[in-house]
Amino acid sequence: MKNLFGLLLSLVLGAFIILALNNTAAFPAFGEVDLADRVSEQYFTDGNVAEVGSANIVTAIVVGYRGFDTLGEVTVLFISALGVAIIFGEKKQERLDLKFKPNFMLRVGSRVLFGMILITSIYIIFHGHLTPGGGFPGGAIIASAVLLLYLTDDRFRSNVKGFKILEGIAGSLFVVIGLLGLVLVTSFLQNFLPAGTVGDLLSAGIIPIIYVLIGLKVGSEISGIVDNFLTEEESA
Amino acid sequence: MIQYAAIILFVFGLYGLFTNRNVIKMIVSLNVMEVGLNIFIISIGFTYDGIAPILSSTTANGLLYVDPLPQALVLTAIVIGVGTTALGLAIAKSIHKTYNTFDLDEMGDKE
Amino acid sequence: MIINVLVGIGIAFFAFVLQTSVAGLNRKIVGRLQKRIGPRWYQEFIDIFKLLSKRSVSHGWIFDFGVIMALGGIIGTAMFMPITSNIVAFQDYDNFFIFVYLLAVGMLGMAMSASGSGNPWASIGVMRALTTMLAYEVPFLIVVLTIINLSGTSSMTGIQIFQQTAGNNWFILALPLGGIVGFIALMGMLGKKPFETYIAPAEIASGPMVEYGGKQLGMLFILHEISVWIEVTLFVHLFLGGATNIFEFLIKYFAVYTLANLISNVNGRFKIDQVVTFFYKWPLLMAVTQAVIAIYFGWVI
Amino acid sequence: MSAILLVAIPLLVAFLSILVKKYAPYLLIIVGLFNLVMLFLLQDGGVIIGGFDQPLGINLLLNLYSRIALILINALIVVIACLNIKDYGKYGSILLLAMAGLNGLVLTVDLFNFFVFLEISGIAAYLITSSNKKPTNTFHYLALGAVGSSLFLFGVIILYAMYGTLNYGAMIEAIAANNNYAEVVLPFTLMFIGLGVEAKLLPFNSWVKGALGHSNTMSGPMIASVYAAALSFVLGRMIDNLFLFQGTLLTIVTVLLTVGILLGDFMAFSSTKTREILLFSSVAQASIVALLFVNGVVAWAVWLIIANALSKTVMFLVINKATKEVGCDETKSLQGLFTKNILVGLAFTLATLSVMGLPLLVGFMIKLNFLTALAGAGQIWLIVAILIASLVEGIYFVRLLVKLWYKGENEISVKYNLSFKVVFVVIALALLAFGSYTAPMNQIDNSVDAVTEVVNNG
Amino acid sequence: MASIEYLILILVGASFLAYLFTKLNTYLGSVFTILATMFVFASLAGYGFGMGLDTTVNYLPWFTFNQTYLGFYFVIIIAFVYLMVSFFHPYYLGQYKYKDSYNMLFLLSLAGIIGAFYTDNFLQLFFFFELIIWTTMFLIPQGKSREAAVSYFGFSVAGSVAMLIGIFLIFSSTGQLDITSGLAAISGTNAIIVFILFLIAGFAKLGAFPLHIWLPIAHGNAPHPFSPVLSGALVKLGAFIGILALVRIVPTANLLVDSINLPLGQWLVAILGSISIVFGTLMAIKEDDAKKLLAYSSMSHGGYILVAFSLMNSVAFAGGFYHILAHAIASAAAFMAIAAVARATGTTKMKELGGMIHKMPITYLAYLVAIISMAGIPPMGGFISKWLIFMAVINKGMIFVAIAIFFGSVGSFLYVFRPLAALFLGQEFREYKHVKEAPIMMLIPTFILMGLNVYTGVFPSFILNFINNILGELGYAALNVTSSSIINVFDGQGILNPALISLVFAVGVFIAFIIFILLKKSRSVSLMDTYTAANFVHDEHLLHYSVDFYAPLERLYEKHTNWMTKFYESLAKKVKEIGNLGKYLFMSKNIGTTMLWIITIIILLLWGVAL
Repeated sequence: MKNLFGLLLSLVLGAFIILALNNTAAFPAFGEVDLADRVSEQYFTDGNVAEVGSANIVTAIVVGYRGFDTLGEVTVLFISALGVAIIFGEKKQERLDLKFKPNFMLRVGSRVLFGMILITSIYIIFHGHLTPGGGFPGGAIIASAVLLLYLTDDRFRSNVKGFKILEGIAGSLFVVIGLLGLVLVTSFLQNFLPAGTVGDLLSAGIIPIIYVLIGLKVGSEISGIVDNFLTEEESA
Repeated sequence: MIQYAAIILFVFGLYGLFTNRNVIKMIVSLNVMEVGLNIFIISIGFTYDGIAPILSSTTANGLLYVDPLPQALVLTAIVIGVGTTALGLAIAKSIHKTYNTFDLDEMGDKE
Repeated sequence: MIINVLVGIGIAFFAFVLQTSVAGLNRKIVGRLQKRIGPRWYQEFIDIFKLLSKRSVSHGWIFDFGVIMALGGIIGTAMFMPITSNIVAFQDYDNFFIFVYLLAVGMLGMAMSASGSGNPWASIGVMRALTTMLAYEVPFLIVVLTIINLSGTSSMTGIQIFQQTAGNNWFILALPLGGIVGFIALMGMLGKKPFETYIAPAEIASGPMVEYGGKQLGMLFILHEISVWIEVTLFVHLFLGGATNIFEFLIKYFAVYTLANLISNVNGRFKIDQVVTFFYKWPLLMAVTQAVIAIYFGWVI
Repeated sequence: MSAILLVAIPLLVAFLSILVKKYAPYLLIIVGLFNLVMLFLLQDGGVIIGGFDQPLGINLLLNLYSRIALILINALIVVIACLNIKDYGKYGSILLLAMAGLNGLVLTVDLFNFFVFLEISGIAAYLITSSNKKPTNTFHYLALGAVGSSLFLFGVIILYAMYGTLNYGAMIEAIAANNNYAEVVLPFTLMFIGLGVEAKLLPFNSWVKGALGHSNTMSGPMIASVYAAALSFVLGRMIDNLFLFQGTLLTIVTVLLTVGILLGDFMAFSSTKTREILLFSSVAQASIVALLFVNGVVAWAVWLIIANALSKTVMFLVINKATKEVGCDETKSLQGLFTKNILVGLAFTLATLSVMGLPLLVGFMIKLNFLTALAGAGQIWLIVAILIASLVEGIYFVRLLVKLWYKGENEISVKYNLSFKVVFVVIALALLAFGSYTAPMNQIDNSVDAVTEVVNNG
Repeated sequence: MASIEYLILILVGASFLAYLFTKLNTYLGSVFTILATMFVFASLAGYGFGMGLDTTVNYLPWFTFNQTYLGFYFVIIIAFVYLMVSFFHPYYLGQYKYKDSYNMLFLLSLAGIIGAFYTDNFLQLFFFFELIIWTTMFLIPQGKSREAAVSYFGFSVAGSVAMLIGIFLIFSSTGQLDITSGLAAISGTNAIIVFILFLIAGFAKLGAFPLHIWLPIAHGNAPHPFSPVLSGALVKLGAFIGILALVRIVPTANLLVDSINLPLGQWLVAILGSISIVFGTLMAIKEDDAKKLLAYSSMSHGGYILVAFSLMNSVAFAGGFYHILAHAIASAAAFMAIAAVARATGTTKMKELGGMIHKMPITYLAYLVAIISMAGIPPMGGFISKWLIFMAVINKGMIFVAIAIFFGSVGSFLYVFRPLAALFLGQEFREYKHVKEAPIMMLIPTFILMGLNVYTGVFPSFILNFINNILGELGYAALNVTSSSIINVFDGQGILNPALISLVFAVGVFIAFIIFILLKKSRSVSLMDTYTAANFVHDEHLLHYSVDFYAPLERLYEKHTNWMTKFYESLAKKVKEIGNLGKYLFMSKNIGTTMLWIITIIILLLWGVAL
C-alpha cells in the first residue's frame, strides 16, 4: 500500500516538474536550444579556440576554461578513495576468498588482455584534447583493467602502496601546474605553454599534461577502491 | 521527449529511495536518480541538427554545434556520482560487518 | 490633647460600668425567664473584683505581656468610640476601621498570651476564635461598606449624623437585609450562643481562658466587657442611627444587648466549620444582595 | 598572492598528506594558520581562474562577508584540530579537504563550482561523521546529502537552461532583467531544499539526530559549528541575493522556518540526552538565521552565526569529552559534571547563556538587535514565535545547567586537559567582552553580502 | 557627586572583588559585600532623594539614564532590603557549595536593579530586567531544591518575553523606544494588546494568581538569606511593570458598568488581584513550611498591590505605593526572623519547631512586629496602606473586590499568627535547649526593620509626601497629608491620625499595666505545669499544638488546592508531547519520511506554477 502511494506521489511530482518546465517560456523546449543567448556561444569564436588550442571544445571547457571544477572533481574522487580506506580501517588486508577458483587459462589470458586495455586507455588519455574522452574515461579504463586482474586471479593483490603514492603525486602535480600558472602568468590554472595549432597532438598547452595526470590519478584511485572492496582484515 | 523521460527517471530514483529499506537498493536508486539527472543535463544542451563540439580541420566553420558546457558539467556530475556511490557501498559493507544485514529495519533495534 | 485623653479614659470607664451592669441585669432577666430570680444586678462587678484580688499563676513574661497588651488595645479602642453624636473623645478621628483593627490588637494580645501559656487547649481555643472571626468579619464589613458608601463618610459620628438627618431613616430600616446580617455578625462578635464554640465553658475547658486565673482572668473579663460594649455600640451607631442624647443611647444599648442575650439563650452551638460555612452561605449572600441593591440600583428605603 | 591559495594550498597539502600519514594533523594546523595569515593580508575583490574572465571561466569573490566567514571557518578548524590531534589524528587529511571544500564554497561565485565544493565538503562531512562509529547514521546522512546536492544541481541546470550563464552576478542580472517570478519558483525551490538539507533546516534534517547524537569531540564541533556556520553564510548569501522570495514561495518558506524554530526548541525540551538537546537547539538557531536572511536582516544574522558557532563549539566539546569518559550522555548520568571542574563549568554556562540570549553576553545584544530590526520590518508574528521558542529554550537550558552544576547520586570525575581549558576560556571571554563592548558589531550593514562585479586579476 | 553609571560600575567591580575575597575567606567576602551594599545604599539615599544623581554617561556609551521619583522609590526600597539581608551573609554562606559566586551574583543583581529603575529606554529596562533574572536564578539552587530555579526562571522569562513582545509592538506601531512617550503614544487595539502583555510580565514577576506556581517553590526552597530578597525586593519588579501598564497606558477599553466607572482592563486586573489575595490566603492557612507560608503571603500582598493600582485614583495609588514599602519591610523582617530560627534549628517546618521565644526572644519580637504590619494592625505600616486601599475600594463601591480584600485582611491575621503560635510560642522542645539567640550582627538589621515598621506606622507623613511627588509625576492629584494625619480626599470626613492611634493605644496599655502592677504578684510556673484535666503528660511534644493548625478550615477546601499546579504540569507535558511528535515526524531513523517531506514540499511550492 505504502509503495503504491509513494509511486503515485512521485508520478505527481514528475508531472508537476514537467508542467512547470513547460509553462516557463525562458526554459527552451527540448532541441530548440539557441546557442546565441548562452555563454557557450563564445567558446566557438576563433579567438578563444586559438587561445586554448584544443580541438575538442568540451575538453577545452573541462580543463581550460573551467579547470577549477575538474580540480574539485578530482578532489571528490580523492576523498572518496581516502574515505573508503579509512572506513575499512588501517589494519593489514588480505584477499577476500570468493570460493571461486579460476583455472590456469583464465589467469594467463587475462594478463594479455590487461596489456591491450592499458594501451587503449593510454590512447584515450593522450588524445583527450582531440577526440572525445580524456583523463576520466582513460583512468576508468585503467581501473577496469586492474579489476579484470582481480576477478580472474583470486590471489592477485595490486601494489596498493604504489597506487597511493602515484595518486598523491599526480594530484599535487595538478595543483603545482595550477600554481605555476598563477606564478608565471596571471591566474591559477592559466595556460602558460604555447597553444600550438588546433588539431595536432602537441597542442592546447597544459591541457594534455593535466589530462594525463588526471588519468593516472583516477586510475590509481579507482583501483585502490577496488582493492579495498575485494579484501578484508588480516584474520591472523 | 528524452527530457521528460529523464525527469521521470529522476523521480523514480526519488521513489526508490523513498520506499526501500535495503541499503544496497537505496544506493542503486540513488544512482538511478543521478543517471536521470545526468541525462537531463545533457538534454539541456541538445539541438536537433547540432553536431558534437569537436573542431576538426575538415569541417568548415558556420556549422551548428551542440552546447558543449552541459557536457562538461555532466562529466563532473558523473564522477561525483561515482564518488558518492563508492563511499555509500563502503559504508554498506561496514554496516553489513556490524549488523550482518542490509535491511535498515532489522538493524534498527541494535542501537 | 490631655483633655481628650481624659475624656477617652472616662468613656472607657463608663463603657466598663455600663456593660457590667447591663450584663448583670440580663442575668436577672434570663433568670426570670427560667422561673428563678437570678443573681443581684451587680453580681458581675463582684465576680471581677473577686478575681482581681486573688493571687494566680503566670507562665512566663509573654503570658502576662499578652494580657496587658490585649486590655490596653481594647481600652484604646473604647477611648475612640463616640457615645452620642456629640460626646466623642477625639473629634473627627473616630474612623470605622480603627475599631475593626484595634479589636484585632486585643484579639492578638489574648491569642499570644494564650498560646504562650503552653496549654494545647488554649491554642486550639485561639484557633477557633480566629476562625470564627474570619467567618463573621467579611459579611459584616460588606454591609459596613454599603453604609459608608451611602453615607459618604467613614467616621462614626458622620454616619450617626447621616441617619439622624431628616431625609433618611435608620440603616436598619433603610437596609433591612444589611440590618439582619449586622445583627447575626454581632452575635458572632459577642460570642453569643450559636457561635460560642471558642469561649464556651463546656467546650475544651473554655478555650483560650483555660490557663488564666486571678488577676489575669479578671483583666480578661474587663477586656470581654469593654469589647462587648464596643461591638454593641458599633451596632447601635451603624444601624440604629446612634443617639442625640445619653438616655436614647442607653435605651437602644440595653434593647440590643438584651435581644442578643435572649436569642443566645434559646440556641444550641455550632461546630467550628459549621460556623464558617453558615456565615459564608446566607449572611454573605444577603450582604452582597443588599450591597448590590443599595449601591448599583440605589434602592434605599 | 590571491584568494585562490586559500583553496589550492589545502588541496595540495591534502594530496601530499596521504603520503606522510603521521604528520597530517600538524600539516592541517600549519595550513590553517597559513590561511588565517593570508586572510588578513589579502585585499578584497574578485579572482579569475584559468585566465578567462567572468562569463567563460570561474572566478572567486573575496569581500568582507566571505572574509568574516573564512576567518571563522579556518580559525575553528585549527582549534578543533589542535584539540583532537591525539585521538583523531588519522582524520587530518579529511579535515584538510573539508577546509578546502568550505573555503571554496564560501569564495566561489560560480553556481556549478558551488555545487562541486558543496559535494566536496559534503563527502568530507560524511567521513567526519563516520568517526562516530555508527554506520547507519552516516549512511542516512550520505543518502540525504546526495539527494540534497542532486536537487541543487537540478536547480542550477534549470537556471542555466533559462538564463544561459552559470556566473552568480550575471545570473542575478538576468533574473532581474527577466523579472518573471513564476518561472523562477522551481529552480529556487530545488536549490533551497538542496541547501536546506546541508544547513539543517527542519523538514530536511533527520540526519542531524544520528550524526550529532552520537558525535565525538572532533565530529561534534565540526558538524555543529564549522559546517553549520559555513552553510548558513552561504545559504544566507543565496537567499539575500539570488532567491526571489515572493508570494506563495515566501509564505511557505517562512512557515517552514518558523515551524523549524518552534519545533526545534520543543524537541530539545522533550529530550533527556544532553547531545540531543544541543543538536535540536542548533537546528532551531539555524532556522532563526535562515529566517533573518529571508527578512533581509543580514548584518545581525552574520553576528548570530558567529556567536552560535563559538558557543556550540564550547558546548559540544565539553559534553562530548564528558560523554566519552562517562560513557552515556543522559543528563542524569552527567549530573554534577562541573562540581569538580569549575572553570570548564563557567565557560559552558557563559556559552549557554549567550545562546539563550541573556544580558552581559553577546547573544543578548544580537537577539535584541535582530528582533528590533524585525520589529522595524513589522514582523510581529515572527517575533512572537522566536520569543516563545527562546522561552522554551531558556527553560530546558536552565534545567540542564542546574543538573550539571549540582551533584547527583553517583560521583563522576571528568578531566579536561589544559588545551581544552584554554580554548573554552578564550571563547567564553570573547562572548562576555563583546556582550558589553558592541561598537565593532555596528560596522557592517545589510548590504554586506552583495555580490559585486569588481574583478581584479591574479 | 555620585552618578548612576559609577554606581553600576562600582557594583560590577565589587561583585568580581567579592568573588575573589570569598574565595579567600567566606567571612571577609561577606563583610565586603555588606560594605559594598552599604556604600551603594548610602550614596543612593544621600543623593537620590533630591533627584541629585547625575545621569551623564561616559563609560557605557549606549546606556541612557534618567531619574524619576517612581524609579527612585523602588530602588531605595530594594537597595534597603539588599543591605539588610547582606548582614546575614557571614553566618549563612558557610554551608553553601558555591559561596563565592553567591556574593558575586548578589551584587550583580543589585547593579541590575539600579539600572532597571533609572532608565527611560525600553530595551535598557529589558537588558537589566533579564540580567536580574539570570543572576538571581543561579542563586536559588544553592538552597534546598534544584527544580525551584527552573520554575522561577521559566515564569520570570515568560514574563519578560511577554514584555519584550509588548515593547516591539510599541516600537513597530509608534517607532518609539522610550517608556514615557512610547506608552503614551500607542492607542486602539495595540494599546490593549500591550496592556495585556505588560500585565503578564507584571503578574509573572509578582507571582499573582494565574502565574503564581513558582512563588512558594522558589521562596520556600531558596537559600535562607536569599528568600527575604526574593519576596521583599524582586517581587516589586513585577509591581513596577504592572504600574507601567495600569497607570501609564491610557485606557481605551470601554467602561464596564457606569456605576463602577472603571475601564474593563483595570476591572479585570482588580478581579485577578482579588483572586490571588483569596487564593494566597487560603493556601497560606494550609501551609506547614513557614517560608512557603510567607511566600503565599507575598502572593496575596501582591494581589493587594494589583488591586490598588487598578482603581485609577490617587488614594488607591498612594495606598499601593505605601503597601509596596510596608510589605517589603514586613516580609523581609519576617523571612529574616524565620531564617534566624532556621539557622539555629536547621528546619523551617512548623511540625518540628516550638517554643523558640524562650531562647530567641528578640527574633520573636522582630517576627511579631513584622506580622502586625503584614496583618495590617494599627501601630504598624501595613495598617495605613490597607486603610487607604479600603477607602478607595469602598468609595468605588466594588463589592466583589471588597469581599476579597476583607477576606484577605482577616485571613492574613490567621496565617501570620500560625508561625507565631506554632514556631515561637507553645511548649519548649528538649532538643532545642542548646539554641542561642542570633548573633549581634544579625540582630542589627532586625532592630532597624522593627524601628522602620513602627516608624512607617506612626509617622507616615514623610513617606506620603514623597509618594505625592510620584503621584504628581504620574499626573494624578496629590493626597493632602498634614504633618500628623491623612485627610481623606473623598469626603473630608475619613481622617486618619496614626500618631494619635498609637498614643491612645499606649495610654490603654499603660492603664492595663498599672492595673497589673497594683494587684498581687502571681507565682511563676513552668510551661509543663498546665491544667490537663488530671491525665499526666511528661513529653512536651504532646502538649504542643502546631500540626494542621487550622484543621476545621482546611477540611473545607482541602481537596481542590493544586488544580493550578496540575494545569501547568499538563502544559509542560503538552510541550513534551509536541516535541516527541516532532521527533517522530521529522527525525525518524528511516530516510523515507524526510524524502516524503521533500517531495510534498516541492509539490506544494509548484502548485501555483505548474497548474
